[in-house]
Amino acid sequence: MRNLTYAEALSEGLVQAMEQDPAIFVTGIAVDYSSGIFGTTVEALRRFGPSRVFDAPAMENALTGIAIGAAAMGKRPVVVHPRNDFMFLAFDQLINLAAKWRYMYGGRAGRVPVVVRAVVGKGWGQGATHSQSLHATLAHFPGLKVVLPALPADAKGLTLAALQDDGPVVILEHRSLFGLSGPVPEEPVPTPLGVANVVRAGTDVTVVAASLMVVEALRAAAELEKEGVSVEVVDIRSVRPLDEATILASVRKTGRLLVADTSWELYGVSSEVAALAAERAFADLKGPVRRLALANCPAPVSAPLEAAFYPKASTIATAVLSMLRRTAGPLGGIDPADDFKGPY
Amino acid sequence: MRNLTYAEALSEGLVQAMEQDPAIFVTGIAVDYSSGIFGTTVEALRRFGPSRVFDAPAMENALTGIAIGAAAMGKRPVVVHPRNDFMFLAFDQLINLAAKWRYMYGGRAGRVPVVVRAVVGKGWGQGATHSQSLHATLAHFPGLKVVLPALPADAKGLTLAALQDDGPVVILEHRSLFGLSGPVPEEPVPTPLGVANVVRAGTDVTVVAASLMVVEALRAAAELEKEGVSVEVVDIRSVRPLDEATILASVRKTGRLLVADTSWELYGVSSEVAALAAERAFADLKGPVRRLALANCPAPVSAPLEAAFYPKASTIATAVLSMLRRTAGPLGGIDPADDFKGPY
Amino acid sequence: MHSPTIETRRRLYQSVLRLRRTEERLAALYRDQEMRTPTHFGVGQEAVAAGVCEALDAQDVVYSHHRCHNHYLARGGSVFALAAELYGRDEGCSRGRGGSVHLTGPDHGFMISSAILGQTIAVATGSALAFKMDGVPRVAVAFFGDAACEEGIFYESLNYAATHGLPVLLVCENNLYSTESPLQVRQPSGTQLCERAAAFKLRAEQVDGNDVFAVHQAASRLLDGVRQGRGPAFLECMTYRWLEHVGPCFDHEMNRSYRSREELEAWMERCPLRRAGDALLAQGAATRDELEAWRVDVDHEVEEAVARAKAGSWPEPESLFDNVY
Amino acid sequence: MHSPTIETRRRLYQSVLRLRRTEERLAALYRDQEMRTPTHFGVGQEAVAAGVCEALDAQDVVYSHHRCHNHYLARGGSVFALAAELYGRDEGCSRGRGGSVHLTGPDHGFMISSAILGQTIAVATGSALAFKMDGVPRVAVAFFGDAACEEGIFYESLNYAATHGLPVLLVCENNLYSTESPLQVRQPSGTQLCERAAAFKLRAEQVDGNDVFAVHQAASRLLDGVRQGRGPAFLECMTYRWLEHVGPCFDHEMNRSYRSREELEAWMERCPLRRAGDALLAQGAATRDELEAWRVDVDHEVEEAVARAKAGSWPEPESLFDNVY
Ligand SMILES: Cc1ncc(C[n+]2csc(CCOP(=O)(O)OP(=O)(O)O)c2C)c(N)n1
Ligand SMILES: Cc1ncc(C[n+]2csc(CCOP(=O)(O)OP(=O)(O)O)c2C)c(N)n1
Ligand SMILES: [Mg+2]
Ligand SMILES: [Mg+2]
Repeated sequence: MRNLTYAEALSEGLVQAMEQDPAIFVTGIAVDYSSGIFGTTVEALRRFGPSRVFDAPAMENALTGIAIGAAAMGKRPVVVHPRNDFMFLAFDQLINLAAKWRYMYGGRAGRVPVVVRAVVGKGWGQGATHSQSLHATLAHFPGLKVVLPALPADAKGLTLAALQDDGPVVILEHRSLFGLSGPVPEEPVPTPLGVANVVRAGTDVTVVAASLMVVEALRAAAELEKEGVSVEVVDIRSVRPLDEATILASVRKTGRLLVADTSWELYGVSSEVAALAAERAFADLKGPVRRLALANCPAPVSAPLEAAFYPKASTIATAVLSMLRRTAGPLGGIDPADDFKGPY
Repeated sequence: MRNLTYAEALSEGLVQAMEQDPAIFVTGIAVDYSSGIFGTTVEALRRFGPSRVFDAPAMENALTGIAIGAAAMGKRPVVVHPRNDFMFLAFDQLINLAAKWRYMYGGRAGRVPVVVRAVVGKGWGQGATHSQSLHATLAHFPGLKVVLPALPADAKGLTLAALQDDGPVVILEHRSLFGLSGPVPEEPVPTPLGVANVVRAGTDVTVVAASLMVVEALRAAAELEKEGVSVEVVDIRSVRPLDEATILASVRKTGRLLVADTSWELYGVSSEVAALAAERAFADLKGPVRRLALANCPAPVSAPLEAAFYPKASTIATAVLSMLRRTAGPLGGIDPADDFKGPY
Repeated sequence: MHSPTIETRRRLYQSVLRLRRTEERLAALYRDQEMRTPTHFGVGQEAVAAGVCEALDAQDVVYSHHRCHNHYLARGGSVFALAAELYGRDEGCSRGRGGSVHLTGPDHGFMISSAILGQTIAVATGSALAFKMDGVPRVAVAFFGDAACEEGIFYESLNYAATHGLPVLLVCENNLYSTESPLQVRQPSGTQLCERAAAFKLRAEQVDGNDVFAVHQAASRLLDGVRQGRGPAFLECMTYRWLEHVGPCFDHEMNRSYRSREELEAWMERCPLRRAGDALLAQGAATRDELEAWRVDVDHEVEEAVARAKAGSWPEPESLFDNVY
Repeated sequence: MHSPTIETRRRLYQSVLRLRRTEERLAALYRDQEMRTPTHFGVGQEAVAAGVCEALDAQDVVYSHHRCHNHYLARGGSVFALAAELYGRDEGCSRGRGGSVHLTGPDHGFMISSAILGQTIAVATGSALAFKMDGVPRVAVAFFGDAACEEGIFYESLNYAATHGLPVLLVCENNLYSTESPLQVRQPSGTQLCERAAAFKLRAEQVDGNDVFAVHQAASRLLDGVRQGRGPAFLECMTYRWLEHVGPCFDHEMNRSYRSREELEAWMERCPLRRAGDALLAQGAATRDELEAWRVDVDHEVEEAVARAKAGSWPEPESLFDNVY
């Protein structure tokens, strides 16, 4: 299978979906720029033109409502936010209307298949308002589906699945992953929504990770293998619906669970997955579950503070070793150098 | 100590705080009506007049920003939402600005002591957009404090504490509790923010409950006592900061944990508290933790569906018994009749 | 132009009549506390819904807000499905999942109503976007109140609709109050909502919202422009709500003093039903006997519908999880 | 009225000069990739900040948006604290916690800037509410771009400010673009933002935003009204951003084609610095030597400040949790 970057995979998924379904259109700030959302909408614009890929003013709430209204008439709008932090402004339409639409009208008003693509920022001084990840916040509410592709294949596959789904789906794409390469099938193969993925098999510890933390977990697992520790890495992929079965199967197998998330701990993914294990796989747990998440403060800007703020591969590896009551040697070497140069 | 209703206690807390601090003012839709937010702003209006208690247009986002701007100039605004569901529209100001203000400006821009009071609805066909409780959603984000008074004394005490705190605080008041009576000190005694409360001591099972579920848990505990089961009920009171110490002490004592929340399970309070126990009190747990929350769907309207949607005292009691591997007799009798007649 | 035929005028009257009699009957039944759903009755404001909806075509779509019964009914909704929804029955238009504020009836061009102020203004704009993209001659209409014009989403939608020249008609029912708040505490003095809409380059008109013929004529005129591709339009209908904001009572029954009984009575003098009837009689377009016969017919429809609704079935608890995703 | 003194005119020029030289120097240094914070430079738009801030009193407060350096500096902010913030140093005005878009300087009447469009329009309105409640003669000012006028919060704030007659001046820097989107894809053709503001009953003026004297005069005039209790005002300043939306380069360096080099050059012909300088010279209010001496002074200030900023200290990792609640 050929390799694509995450960005190329997002683009290919979008283009193939648009080929299959003429009802799909793409809008949002900057979707028709030459830079096209880090390149992910450029090909769609080239292929399908400005009638299907077009810019929008800065009006997050109404734009989401507009997408809902178009969806109610048979369209499949894709609304893109260059940063998901702007979506707070659209929460009312998304949570109070799109998520509830099918249910609240007793199934009689049809469905509103709006897809929201939103980019999660990280680092390079983006600061507190441009680097949050709203996945748990959104996924608290029934009616939405919320997915986070980590690997290029899922960047494409989840895009395809979202654009075939009949309900509202939010795709949170991590900015730090856009350059990541990996195998991606050429055919339009959707990644089913609501299904986690065991991306690395192991026997000693289960690490359930979301988004960028999957890549960090894989890096940690590779290093830990050298130490004789076998780590199973589960890419959560979908935070609503949550694939409880895959997670529980892994936890029951290894008996140890670490959850690594790209957002905060309180009321986040790391707590949810930990609670799931404690409720449904309790008898198989060999020790306490562990949660790894952002430091409990808004995102700072200055580089040394950012370094302290974000968990990474070495943090995961250290935590895994401590769960096994082993002390860690110096692990910082496994963290890649931060050579990000923008555009942020 | 004399008894007050929850509504009276909210009112008294507000009035006493306003007496102490002339910088406090109250605004929001309907605060100056004769019905005054279920009676809770009537006395404040009578005492302090329309210069300190005044209506607002329907403009949730800007109004929150306006409160922030007034707070930055030394005021202590109280913004009231007749339903907290309307707050989605204000999330940007609340989460992207108020919560981050002190941190993001390095402590150099002072603080913005905005207090948001918002009512949580339940039942009587209020439906999916008027009966959510956004506490976990808000509490995911560092910088906010989020509290949920359950007992009248805390309705007053948390109001006082919020109005003495220097940062933004959200108080979520449960509509079903407004008529509840209980002892309330006459003096202005604040309930410290971030401190849970063991409202009933017990030895067999810990029930950590939020808001209305505290009352349901107490009812369940009273019934279970007759069955020889000793339930400790912890009123969580504050969901950010979360009082981990009190919760953990109780779990370590009883070895069993049930968490009962007024919102959904996924990424909610029930998962957070369960995760806390599984991470930090694992060795003391005698069995799996249990979570009780709303059914995993938007709130329906029709009465029999509402009945199936909401957990209540009998649900808690049944769950506790099953955690102890005991079968439950008919417990429905402990649930109070629903005689709500409005105003909703 | 648009001088309505006698047939149209008779239909307009009949529509107002049907709305009035239905809402009055529902309000009476609501007092029994068997309809457990917060309800905003539209008594007194019928001419807006009746006048605008008569000017629509079958393929047009209507969106509404919390005070939605009139729009639902004027757009052809059945009294039975509405009443069943209020009674929480499975036969309700939203199967007892939505309640009074969340109605739907796509089969007759009523998409949805919603309880969050301003929400459906954007949604209607989005449906209009779909129509424009498809090049179909359909129009989307949003009904909303004066308070929705305080929400930012209204202006975001105006700006978008005008920028893209979308076929949407935005109808504001200005009844002077938001719950118990009069206009002057919510808008600068001298405010003309039409001036605001015009500043966004919409064609904008204000009309007597208690005159069903005037509403119909203004709506038809604006809709002509919308259909001709001249972009969105705004229609402000000045009217008045007779009952309390939410619930079936008169404010004076509840001892509320935010507005005076005199003010109410002055507006009741301008009753849209009586005015439409008087006009028909004066023009010889209908006889007193006809008006009376129509009333009897409507009452019959309503009585039969509410009885059937009340006898409807409760949703099964097992159906709680239907239609979540 | 408000014919500014020679002293004022000289100060206005000096302010524009200081903003220009600082931003140009920061933009040059930014290319070293040592300032790790997304930065929106204000080169070309200096006259707005300089003109408005000169018309303010010490006790007035200013709010800004993402493109905030000019406002921060014009309001008396130090180049050192700004540069240190860009370098992520503990000496930064926000202690390296905010970055380029989150500046603060309450000591000199610059409250905050924020990166979310429209946010501070409401916040400034709220500060004005506090002033009105306290009966103090202070004014709040918000600077924002043309795209913020697409966000609903702008209109919510206008409506509120006018309803309550608040002492707030809303200054829109209309630079014709939102990122790479020109006005015509975002606003209906023929749009006049002043028309919109006027429909909300604000006094509204449009001014040449590249003419610092004109900006100062218009701002002074509107501020007079604000201080006299005549309520809020809106000032639209037509201007142009020279550099790319975010970052230190010219668009043509990056091969972007959303706007033409000719358009840029036409606007550079209208350079606010050169125009102000030419005016001073023409009026005999300054000599060429003075202009040059001022430039040397400013460059000296800037050079010293950036060197000191770069040599500042990194925040301690242990201070990560400072100031959370
Ligand atoms: C976003 C939001 N804020 C507040 C409310 C509460 N609310 C419900 S109806 C209403 C008054 C609406 O007035 P208007 O829009 O004029 O319609 P009317 O009731 O007069 O028909 C208010 C404030 C709401 N439903 N949604
Ligand atoms: C709510 C929100 N939506 C989108 C953005 C992304 N964004 C940042 S700057 C910008 C353009 C703003 O244009 P304008 O307001 O005209 O200011 P200018 O950059 O031209 O000075 C956009 C769209 C944002 N920061 N906030
Ligand atoms: Mg109204
Ligand atoms: Mg601009």
